[in-house]
Amino acid sequence: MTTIQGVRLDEGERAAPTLPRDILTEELVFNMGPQHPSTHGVLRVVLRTDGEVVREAQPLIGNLHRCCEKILESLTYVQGLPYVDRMDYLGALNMEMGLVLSVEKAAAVEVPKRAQYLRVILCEINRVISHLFAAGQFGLDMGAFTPFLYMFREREEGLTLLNEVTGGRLLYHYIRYGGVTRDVSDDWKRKCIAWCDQVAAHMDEYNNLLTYNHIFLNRTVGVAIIDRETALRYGATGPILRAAGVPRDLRKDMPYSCYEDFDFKVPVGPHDKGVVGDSWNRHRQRLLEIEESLKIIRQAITKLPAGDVSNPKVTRGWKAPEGEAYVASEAPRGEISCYFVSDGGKAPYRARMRGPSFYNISLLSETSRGLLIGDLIALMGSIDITLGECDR
Amino acid sequence: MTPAEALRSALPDAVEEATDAFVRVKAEKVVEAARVLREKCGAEMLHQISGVDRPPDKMEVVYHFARLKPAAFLCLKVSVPRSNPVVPTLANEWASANWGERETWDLLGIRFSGHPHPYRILLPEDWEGHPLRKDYAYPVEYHGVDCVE
Amino acid sequence: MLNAATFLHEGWGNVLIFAVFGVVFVWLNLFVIGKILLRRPNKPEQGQKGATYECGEPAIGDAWIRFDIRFYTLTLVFLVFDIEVALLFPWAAAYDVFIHGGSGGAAFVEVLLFLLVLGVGLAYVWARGDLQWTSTRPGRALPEEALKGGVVRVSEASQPEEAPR
Amino acid sequence: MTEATRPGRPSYMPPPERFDPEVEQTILLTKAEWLVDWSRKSALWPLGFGLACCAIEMISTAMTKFDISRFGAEVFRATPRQADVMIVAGTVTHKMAPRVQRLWDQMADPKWVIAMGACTVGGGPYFKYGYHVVKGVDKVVPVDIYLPGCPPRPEALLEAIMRLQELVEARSKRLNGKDPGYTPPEKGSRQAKKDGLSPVEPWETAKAHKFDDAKKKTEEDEAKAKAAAAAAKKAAAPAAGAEGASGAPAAPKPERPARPPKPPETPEGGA
Repeated sequence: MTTIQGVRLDEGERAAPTLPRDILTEELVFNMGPQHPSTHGVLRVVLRTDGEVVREAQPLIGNLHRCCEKILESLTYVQGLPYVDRMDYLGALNMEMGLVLSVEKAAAVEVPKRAQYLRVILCEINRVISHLFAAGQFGLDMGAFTPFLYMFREREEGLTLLNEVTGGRLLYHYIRYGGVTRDVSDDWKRKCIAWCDQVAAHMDEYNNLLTYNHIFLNRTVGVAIIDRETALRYGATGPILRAAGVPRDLRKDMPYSCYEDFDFKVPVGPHDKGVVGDSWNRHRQRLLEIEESLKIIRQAITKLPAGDVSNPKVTRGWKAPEGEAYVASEAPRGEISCYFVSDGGKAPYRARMRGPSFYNISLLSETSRGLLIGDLIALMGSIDITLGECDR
Repeated sequence: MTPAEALRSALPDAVEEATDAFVRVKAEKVVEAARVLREKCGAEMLHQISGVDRPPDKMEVVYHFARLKPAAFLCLKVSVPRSNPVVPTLANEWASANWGERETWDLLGIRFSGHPHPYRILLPEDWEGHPLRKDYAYPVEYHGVDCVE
Repeated sequence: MLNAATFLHEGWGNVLIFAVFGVVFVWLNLFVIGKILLRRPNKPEQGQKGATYECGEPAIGDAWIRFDIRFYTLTLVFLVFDIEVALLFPWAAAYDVFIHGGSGGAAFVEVLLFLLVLGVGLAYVWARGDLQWTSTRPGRALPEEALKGGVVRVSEASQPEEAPR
Repeated sequence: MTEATRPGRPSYMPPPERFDPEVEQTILLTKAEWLVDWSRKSALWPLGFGLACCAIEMISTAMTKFDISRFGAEVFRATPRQADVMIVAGTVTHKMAPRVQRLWDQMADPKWVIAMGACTVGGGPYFKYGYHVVKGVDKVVPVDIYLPGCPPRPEALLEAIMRLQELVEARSKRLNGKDPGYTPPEKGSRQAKKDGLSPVEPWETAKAHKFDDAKKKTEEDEAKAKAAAAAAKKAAAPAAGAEGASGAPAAPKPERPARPPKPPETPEGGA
């Protein structure tokens, strides 16, 4: 068993040659390391290939471990919130939802309805922006640079929308325990609906450019199939699980923050092309989810109730009473949840955050056996990982 | 069938404490308990493994299983002595436990006996100490790069 | 007989000029301007500059390995057809001479014959499956019938998928 | 607004390349060298090296709205061999630090570093409780431009690139002492050593490349300590024997410490 820097690689072929003729060919072991265009961040994958076919891929994470849970235990409640944003910097608002929902349930803090609607609107805008980036990045991995530029055009407008309300482009610290920090103006609502129409109008443009592009289809249809059983065994959630045919969406199954007031469809399973659970389906899944999110945003804006946006009881030095809770919510990349334990002190006693990419990456070693290296890139691009939430 | 009843009927001696939120089980029976949750209570996915450091004498490992239909989370708790925290591993049946347990060992120092790959996962291999313990002393220097200004 | 007149007449003069210009241009840029005047920084061995670049990691494994046999057969096949094309060029260049000489058709048939012979080689290699340079199914480099025959193909032997772990 | 009085100009210049002594004496065509620097500034190829949130802002800068290609820097090279600028965009952790150091070494000279984001400038939000975070990337690679912000807006990254272009263009003037805005640091100061204008003691260079020989050094120290202990034991034994005979000879002189003591740290000039 050769272990290279703690990496255990099977050594089948170096065993005694069982071949009729003594032709022992070796295999290439190398790093697809932290600095690589297609690893979407600092993921290191140790590959064993025989030239083209991947015999074994071992992902190694931890290059971006930023001590999020230790910091949450050291700082007060309100101070700890910005660190949760930095877990999934592409869907930062959904990360805040993860922590805030658990704390509110444990401390029984009631959130005014308008604040819940605002949270839904901004989280869905964040999801659309994150999926646009993911779809464009996947096209970039498959060699199509132009769709990335087109999708970034909508993404930039979405970022300015969020920037107007929250003050940040990428990391927002907008959601607080018991509500949100700022209200939205009517002008912003009009701009938001205009943006939704613009994205909806361009959806078929993205599909023609990328999703139904002949080369893209050849590269991704039937490639790197993650079936239902593997996804469940490895704890992969979100678009990966839904593309594998499991109708699991926490916004529908365990509704939180008034999601039950909106009617939207959960796109599931085999879409019009490809095999269930292959890379193309995961890509198509994200684009369909964008359309659903746009529907939610429009309904939430039209039905936005009046009222204040934050709970006056929660001040800067707010402390959660003793108790614990475990609430999960649907982030763009999967299910984020926080096992929150409080002992009544000024800081959470334990805030264990679940990063969906942590579990999505763990299925890489099993599903990548026998793939070509190009298909391994399709697999990694389609499961759409961010290392911030994987290493926390 | 709620986890508490299922576990009381299947493993009467293993259950130490059972409320509607969680079930506390003896450390060595955690593998059977997980199997009971899978068969009787419909737990299809191991959603999250969390370690909690309870000084001065106890450490807890909290498993959250996800049930898809009807969607719910089933919580299983195991408490082990802080001096020698060892819990049998679930990694052989629940693949998501593999990395979850490696991270719990890495950050909290709870050993999982029978784990196929008991290495640190987030911190470098030669990192001393387990950061999420309450009595963790921050390092001063690591490989020549000083940690505090 | 080579003397100054024939040397220039046959065009070797141009070749000489271009050769000299090429060498001087390269030497001028690399050494005189780069090294002396513009002081091009020259720090060959600073830290791990010489180490092989492997995505920021110290390189594990080595590249000088006995890789799979199928790549070797593939390069041979490529070499053969590369030379075939190289031989076609002079034929194509001189083809109009044959046409004026009246025997254009014969020249054409000869080339077809030449291509046919190599075509047979291609057909054999194709049927044998060596062009399939990636395994059709994980672990299997060859289609099923090649295995049924019990003959252990070289490329199949190199992927003992069922080798005992 | 002359070159020297322009506000916001860094008080010290980044380290110039160290030149071969034998080249020093040749005549300098500053005009030709300035021309190369001027052309080099408009083609700074960044290394595609995104670590965390700032990488997403770096990608936004490369996209159509903020358009980094106006400055000739849109070609993000994947390998350090073809890159000029290393934009460290994101938190550098202790596990990642040796890799950042190795990538920096493997880049071809002349090379520059932009430390993008509060985490790379000085640990950022992870300064106090981040045990795994390197408090500032200048502990790992020499940094030219510090760009604060968490994450800095794309416009801020563009300004950082503009600021770097001025440094690149002024390289020739600075090296020949004709750059009014640059006052060379006094001899022997830490800044002078960083600029390569005064000699650097051996143990100081060792500080830059510690990662791979740290283990080797600890083994050497242990070996020396064992040898010293053995020598001390041997010296103590005969001394005890001879103790009674000729009064107490002085205790055996302790073994000299393995490494010469480091000189006191001089204050950081200007940074």
